[in-house]
Amino acid sequence: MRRATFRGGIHLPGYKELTSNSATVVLPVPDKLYIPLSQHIGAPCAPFVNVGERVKKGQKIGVGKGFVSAPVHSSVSGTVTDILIMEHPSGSFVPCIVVENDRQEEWAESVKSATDTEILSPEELRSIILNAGIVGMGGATFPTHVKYSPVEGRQVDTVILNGVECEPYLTSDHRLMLEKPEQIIAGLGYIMKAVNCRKGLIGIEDNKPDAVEKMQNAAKANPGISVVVLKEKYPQGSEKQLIYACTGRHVPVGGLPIAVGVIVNNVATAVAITDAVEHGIPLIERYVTVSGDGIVTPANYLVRIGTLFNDLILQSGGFTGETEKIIAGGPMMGKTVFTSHIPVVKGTSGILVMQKKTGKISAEYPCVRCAKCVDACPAFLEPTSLAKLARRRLWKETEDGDVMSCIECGSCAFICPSQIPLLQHIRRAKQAVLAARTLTSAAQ
Amino acid sequence: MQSYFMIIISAVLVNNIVLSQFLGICPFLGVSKKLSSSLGMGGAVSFVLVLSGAITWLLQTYLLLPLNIGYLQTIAFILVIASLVQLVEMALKKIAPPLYKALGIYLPLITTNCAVLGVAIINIKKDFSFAEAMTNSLSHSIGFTMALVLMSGIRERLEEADVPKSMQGTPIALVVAALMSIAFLGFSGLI
Amino acid sequence: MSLKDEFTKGIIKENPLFRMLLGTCPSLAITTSVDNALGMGAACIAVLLASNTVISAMRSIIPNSIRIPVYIVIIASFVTMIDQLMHAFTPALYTSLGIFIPLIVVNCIILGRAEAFASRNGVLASIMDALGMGIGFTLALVLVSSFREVLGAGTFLGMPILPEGIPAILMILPPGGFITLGCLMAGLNKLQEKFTQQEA
Amino acid sequence: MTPIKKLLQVTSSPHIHSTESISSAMRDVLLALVPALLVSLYFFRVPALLLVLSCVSSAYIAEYLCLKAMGKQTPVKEQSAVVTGLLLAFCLPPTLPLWMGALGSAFGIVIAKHLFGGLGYNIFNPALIGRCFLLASFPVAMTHWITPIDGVSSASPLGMLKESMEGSLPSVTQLLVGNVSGSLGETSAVAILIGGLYLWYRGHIDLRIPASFIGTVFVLTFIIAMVNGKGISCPLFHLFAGGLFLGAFFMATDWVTTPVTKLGRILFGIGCGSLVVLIRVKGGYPEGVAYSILLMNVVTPLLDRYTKARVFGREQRNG
Amino acid sequence: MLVAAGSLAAMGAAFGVVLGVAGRKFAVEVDPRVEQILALTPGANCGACGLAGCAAFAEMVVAGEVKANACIPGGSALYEKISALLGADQQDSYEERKIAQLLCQGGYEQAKLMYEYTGIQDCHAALANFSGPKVCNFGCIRLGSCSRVCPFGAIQMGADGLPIIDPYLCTGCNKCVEECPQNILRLVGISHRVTVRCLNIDKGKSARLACSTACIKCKLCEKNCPEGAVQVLPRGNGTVAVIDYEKCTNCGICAAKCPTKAIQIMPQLSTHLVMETTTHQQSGTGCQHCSVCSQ
Repeated sequence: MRRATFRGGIHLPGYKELTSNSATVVLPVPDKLYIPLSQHIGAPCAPFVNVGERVKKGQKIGVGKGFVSAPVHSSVSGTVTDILIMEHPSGSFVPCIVVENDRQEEWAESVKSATDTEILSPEELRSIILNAGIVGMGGATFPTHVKYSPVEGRQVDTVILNGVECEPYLTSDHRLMLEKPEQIIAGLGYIMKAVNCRKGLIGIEDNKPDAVEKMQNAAKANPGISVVVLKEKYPQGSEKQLIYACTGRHVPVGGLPIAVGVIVNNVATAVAITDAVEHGIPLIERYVTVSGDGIVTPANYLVRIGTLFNDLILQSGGFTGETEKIIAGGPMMGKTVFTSHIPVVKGTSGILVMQKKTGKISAEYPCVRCAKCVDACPAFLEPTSLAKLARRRLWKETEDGDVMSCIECGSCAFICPSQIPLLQHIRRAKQAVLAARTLTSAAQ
Repeated sequence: MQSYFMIIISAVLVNNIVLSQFLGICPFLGVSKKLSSSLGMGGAVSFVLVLSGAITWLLQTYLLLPLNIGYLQTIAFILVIASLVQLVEMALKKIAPPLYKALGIYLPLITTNCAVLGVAIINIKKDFSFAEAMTNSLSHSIGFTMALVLMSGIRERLEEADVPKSMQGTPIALVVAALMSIAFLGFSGLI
Repeated sequence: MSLKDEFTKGIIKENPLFRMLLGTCPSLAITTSVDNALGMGAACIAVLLASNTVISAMRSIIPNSIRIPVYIVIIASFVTMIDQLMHAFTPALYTSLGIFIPLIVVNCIILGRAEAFASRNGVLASIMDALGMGIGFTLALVLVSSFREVLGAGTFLGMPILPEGIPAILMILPPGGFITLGCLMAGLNKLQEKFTQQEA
Repeated sequence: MTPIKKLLQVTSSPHIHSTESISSAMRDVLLALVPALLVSLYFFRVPALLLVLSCVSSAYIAEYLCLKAMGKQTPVKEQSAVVTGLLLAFCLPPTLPLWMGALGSAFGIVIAKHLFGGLGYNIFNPALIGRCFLLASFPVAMTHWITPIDGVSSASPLGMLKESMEGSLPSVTQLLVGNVSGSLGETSAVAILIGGLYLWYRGHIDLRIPASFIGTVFVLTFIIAMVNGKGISCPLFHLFAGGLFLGAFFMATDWVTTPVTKLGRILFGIGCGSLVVLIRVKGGYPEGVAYSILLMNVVTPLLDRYTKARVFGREQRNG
Repeated sequence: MLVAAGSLAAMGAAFGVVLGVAGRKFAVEVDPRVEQILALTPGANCGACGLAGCAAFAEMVVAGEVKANACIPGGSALYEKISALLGADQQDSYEERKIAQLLCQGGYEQAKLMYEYTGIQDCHAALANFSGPKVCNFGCIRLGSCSRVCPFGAIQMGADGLPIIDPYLCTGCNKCVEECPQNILRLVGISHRVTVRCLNIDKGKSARLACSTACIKCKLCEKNCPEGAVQVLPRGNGTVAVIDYEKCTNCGICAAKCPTKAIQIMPQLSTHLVMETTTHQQSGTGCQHCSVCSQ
């Protein structure tokens, strides 16, 4: 069978066997949890509790301002001891609520199981999702209820669940698909109901045959849902590339998937939705892969939001060798952090620890125009030209070269034989173009 | 027919006005930094070149030769070209202001462009008929524009190159011209 | 500025070919042999001298608005005379320089000096300027042509220097002209860089 | 547990990199040239070996001196100059005086590469510039061909075609093996094809250029043969004689001097092919591969400019 | 001979007539001042003014859409001539020459780091990760974006990683100030020699932990200043020492008292050189890459 895929892209070494075959470990809940008030794209939440107050597990402790936001819940019962500014995996400093765990695991009153999920209307489903603080768990952390809000003149006809997990090392979604297939299918059913659509697809790369089989079996429960087996290629899990592979549709430049009648969610998000709809449990825990060559025993964990990276790393036997980098997320798109004293957030799919390897970093050569980046770019850009323009600070020209269409997958920088940090140059150009746009809109 | 074809091939490729006859080097080096300006210059030169080619041919055939004053060729031709350039400039300003804006600043540079006078003289030297002279002028201007446009494409790419300091600017442009000219040697023998 | 300075500036400091990039067309086209270069240089000096003198002398009576056409006519007349003279007395040179003799008319050096110098200065200064510029141009032509003739034909002023089979014919073909001029300019840039560094 | 001793590194993603580098790619190119080299050493013996050594060492020395003069790092691992020297040697007649080979090599490296800033910045293929420089400078020495193994003076196959010596043309099989007179590395189409396919397999070249290049030559010569009433052997002869395969697989695919866009590469190949046929059939030279590639090098910046791919999701119809 | 002279004269006359007629026929109404200004311009069509050639410049100046000093090669001489022609009031108020100053002294030895940055050398790019590699969030990123935008080569990166600004080369063009993402480059008049070279508004303790030469809000400067020119004032969410240049007399007491040397007094600039560079600055020369020189 010809596997569906997109054009461009690269083949990456997987390193997935480190963690893909062992069952997920439930991490012991630590004594203190640091719950950041900003775990989504959009305006940060305001604290809903005061220092010294007692909170219950699943209680709302931060509420968002504006439509594009998601509330934050306490992941344990205990006492709020502090609200402080802390490092955040996104590479910024964010206020965090510190909750001291009283180990009572006492649920908040709002958490109760639903009696009949069949009678829920799309509006009710959306409000449940909003109140459960669910955001895109693949890493983008876009508030999920916003995606489901009807857009004038756009009918969603397909919901795609993203079970691709094309980043090397990461296996949390893979384990989730193996361990909770029924919840994923149920969650997809609720999403389809929330957006009034009959067709659900689950995209999985062909390097996870066990997950494909599990999901195909589970999908028999709902006739509208089918599994799409995709070719193993990076960045297959990128939203626009996934939509193209599954449906053949092109999401227009600057447009959202809804423009072509599609909604994409991560499989982990589907599980969170099932928990919220069926049991009233908000998003307070997630699967996290801890891996990399700098860690003693890589593994997958079920972790409460607000647990420190350090607790996870200790559980995995700690560091080995000389630690060079700690990455929140995968090696292609994840962000490096400078300390392990940093909390797991809703979008943390993995924690990678990289060892220092001698003589690994070779010098940067001039571009030899091999065009491997051009061939690899899934957005059909010319990374080499954009980087050259960015180096000469010709921001306007980079904008004309569609720099804003870059999805920052990193394929260009991975493949470049001259070791040019193409993506970073492109990011810098995007930064400058955005700044210029803000300036012009402010002037108007 | 064959001879017209030969004139075109000869003027555009084999004896390219810039790369092998060394006419019009100044604008070739000066106005080839950007593609847009090289197109403008190419257009302006082509226009003047064809027009002056026609007028000088007529002048030579019907005035200078009958009056037996062929030796006044240089003076007469340069007069024609100078006036023509000025005339074109004025006319464009009035009739087609946008075109004037695009080509205007290049027009004054054309008076002393040896390509224009050079082609006018070549037309006479080769004893071309009027139609042949026109073909020749047009082909030369195409060859000029082509060389200019190719050069500007290369120079825009050289902008990002790490050219040694003393080579920057005109020297590297001359080297590019040399290498282009080597490549164009491949056409020799076509006619 | 003294007359001596007017004379010397054209030779190195404001050399028309290397420093001001004027007259590139003939200096690429006719520098295949030193003979040609000397001939061309002499012709240019003569025209430049004559036109500078006349224009400088007439500068007060030429109306400003039509000065360029007038200059061109004056220059063209002198070029025609030189053309006729060379045709008569140096027929070999005349053939090898060919179309580039009438094209002296549009040599930027001559009109450039007329416009930039002779129209604003006295006759004597203009003569010195013309001599300086002309000699500067001639020296530049000789320099370029020496490289090309020796490397390309193996001769200097027609005298064989290199044995047969050694000289690279390419140097007297068009690409050789471009390369020689480009490299000479780069070399002079480099020299000047060093010179200014030493001064500083 | 090993504690974190030093400050952690913070960088922009991606955090992993492919193992490929410029030197490994250059090694692959050298490896791909080995079959053709062996064939030529077998056919042309010691003179070929000496010429190859002279070109390669001259290129390497020129590269070293240029980098030194410009204050850049010396190319400890960099074989790009060696590739240039080897490619140049491949398109020279085996009897060429050694000093000429060295001169052409140095000319290519200095004028066509380092004056432009060195690796990655050159506009023209240095090896081809070296060859055309030699051809224009020393036309006699550059067109003196010998037969393989016994080394008797003889015209090259394309030269015979040009001079209408059609009776003495070698067979297509001879051309494939390389048992004909010609430039030392160009004669064996099969050996070059093996190297070219290896490069393709390693992902270093895009088959668009060789395919459109060779395809265009075949189609055009086929049409000409049909019009002139000649058989299929004429287009095949044009494919395998001369430097077409070497040019198409190793020089027209040179990263630096060819377009980066996919459409640009196809147009580049078509342009090269058309120019080759034009020069071979109508021009003054029997062979036009080198000139055609150089001429298309001139057009490359414009090709890149006007053949940009349409960005994903821009004005595409859904269906 | 006669034929020659006659025909030449005839030709000349003919072209003269044609041009004359054409001149009348194609006459376009132009403000005579445009022609006059055009005649004054260098005529290099270099585009340094940002317009398409000198003719466009002349038109825009007459239309008042562009200032006469936009012509870089023309310089102050042209500016004066145009001003005289248009009768515009020339600015005669004396403006003190300003040069860029770096308000941070956190070099490699002084400022502590959170992490080691690797990647492209651009301050904006480094800032995207936890507001830069330094513990102090208000200091110099030390990746030299300012030095790369300086059109006059006045900014060199020093051994301690901080940019060094050559006061004689700096023309006060503001390019580096606009570029700096941390806003720690400011244009300061050359007579103001005392500067607080720290913008850290955090509390004294955390500021000191971040950098050994930070403003720690000890207020010694405030207490010792005889003129009351230095004060620790609220800025953003915190406080930092600020000098009121209206009152400051360059006595240097605050600089001497400052325990972390966050306040610095600059040496007096050589007047001769300042004079020279001031005119250089006013005439706006310095390479603008207009290519006039190469033409």
